[in-house]
Amino acid sequence: MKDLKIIIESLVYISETPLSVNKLKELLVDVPEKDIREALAGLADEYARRDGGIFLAEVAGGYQFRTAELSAPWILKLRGGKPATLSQAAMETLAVVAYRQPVLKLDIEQVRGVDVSATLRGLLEKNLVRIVGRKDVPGKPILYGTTKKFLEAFNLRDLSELPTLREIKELEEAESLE
Amino acid sequence: MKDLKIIIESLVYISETPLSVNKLKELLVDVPEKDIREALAGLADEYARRDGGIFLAEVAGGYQFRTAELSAPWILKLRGGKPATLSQAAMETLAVVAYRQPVLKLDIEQVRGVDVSATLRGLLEKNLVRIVGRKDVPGKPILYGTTKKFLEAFNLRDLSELPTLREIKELEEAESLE
Amino acid sequence: MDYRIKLEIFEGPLDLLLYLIRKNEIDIYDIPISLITEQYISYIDAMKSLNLDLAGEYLVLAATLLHIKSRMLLPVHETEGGEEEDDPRAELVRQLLEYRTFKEAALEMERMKLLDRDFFTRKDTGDDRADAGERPVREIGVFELVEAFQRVIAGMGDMHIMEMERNDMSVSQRISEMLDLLREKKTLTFEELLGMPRERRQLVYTFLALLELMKMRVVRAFQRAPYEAIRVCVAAEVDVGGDAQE
Repeated sequence: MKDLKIIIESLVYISETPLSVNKLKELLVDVPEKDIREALAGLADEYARRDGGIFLAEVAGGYQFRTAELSAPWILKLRGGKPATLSQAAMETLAVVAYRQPVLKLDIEQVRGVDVSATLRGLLEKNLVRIVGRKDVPGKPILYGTTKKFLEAFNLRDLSELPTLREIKELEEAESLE
Repeated sequence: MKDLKIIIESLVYISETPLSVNKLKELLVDVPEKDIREALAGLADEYARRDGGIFLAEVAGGYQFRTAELSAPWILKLRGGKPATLSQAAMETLAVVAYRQPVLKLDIEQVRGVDVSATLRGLLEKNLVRIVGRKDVPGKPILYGTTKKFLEAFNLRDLSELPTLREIKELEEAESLE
Repeated sequence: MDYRIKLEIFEGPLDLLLYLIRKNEIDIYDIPISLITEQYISYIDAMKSLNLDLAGEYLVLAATLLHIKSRMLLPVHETEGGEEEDDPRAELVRQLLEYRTFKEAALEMERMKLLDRDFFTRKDTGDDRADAGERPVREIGVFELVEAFQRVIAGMGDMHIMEMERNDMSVSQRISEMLDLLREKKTLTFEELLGMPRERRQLVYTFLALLELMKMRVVRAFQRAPYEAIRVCVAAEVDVGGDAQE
């Protein structure tokens, strides 16, 4: 069914956030999931081989068009803004949240050795980090985790795509020996 | 120059309004207009021959991607099924209800300093706020509180998971230190 | 001047310590504490002399280093099992390794493709521009709700804020739960209501919530005869209206 691929391409294009297979199933009532997945994979492949100005990427549990990397400087010029950057402090805090989630502010501070209130607030405001709940200990402290926007921003399909670090493995091994 | 076509495609894709040749000339300083026009025509032609879910169209003095006509009904469905949206006013009213429930309309108005009839009605319609009872004072004014859907929408297990003001203040105070 | 430039790049005391270890080409598992302590403290002194704001955390680590140094000077005792005592540096090493891991993770993430720096996505600017600036409910985080509440109370006096702080969330929560339950069961005994919470604190909240609801006359408590169970129900004249919204 050629139309299916066309409709899915239009829908992914128009959607502001990554469009999930589930959402597409909901919209395209009688279409089997297998056909939807095939159409998406086919489109992603087509754009990859074409190697043009836009690509279809699988991120944050859905599909989304993204621009080619080489166009970045011109897009920034068009938008008249500075590239999004995170300070090293913010990046370190985000790394601890991403790898250790759900995590307490106290835990992040123990790892980084500094107060992280301000950086944590900045990450909450950027919607890269969110409050995921409370830990069931006295005082019920807030637990933090990453958002869908975090996956979208770092081009990740899911958290398992975060780079595995040698040191993390070493730590885990050392801890299991204790 | 293959990159030119890629850059132009990315720019047209990302632009919020139809992108004019003049604007492109301004961005791509040393590129001759002829090359820009050729790249645009080439891209438009490519998408037309491809006959997929998106097309590059010349509209309103510029170029813009458009979705295929046959996708229109599904796009409407996607947009129509958008989750309810909340304005800043609605958000603030909702916040007061969440933290002060059960609360009178009068109390919310005292805190926010404006008439909240319309926003409150909107929140009731969206099933984020509900009537929990009436206060037994002359006039029996209605008391409002949040709903189960409110908890769902904000991903809370129960109301005790709402962060307290003190906790947020803690994140704020350190800001001045960095 | 040399100090100022370098000091600005440190993300905290652990970062400074890692820098010193790297600079001296020291094995992180076998840190010469005297040397490192000396260098660390001279950096701190430099920071102070430059009138840089020195976070308390730097001083805490200085104290830790001095403590480790003094413990290192004590003779090593053998425990009864013949095992050597823990190396006084062990905890610091663990902390440093952990910090280094995440510092490297941060660098790794910095190298990843990043939205609005390396790639961009389009915003839906279709026909429904009326929605611009508003967000779907499902994507709003709790934090935004708190921010909205802060905005609202920003102009209020301290007294009002205090009053709001006292409006304990757990009591509000119990009120909400209790009303749900009463709507469902129509009537409950006092004991049934109080019996639900599992812990003491919850019992207090339940009681406070009940008092609050009675004070507002949203619920009524009644007793058919002396010594009979006290029953609680949603006040009769209340037009519940909740059903329409559910």
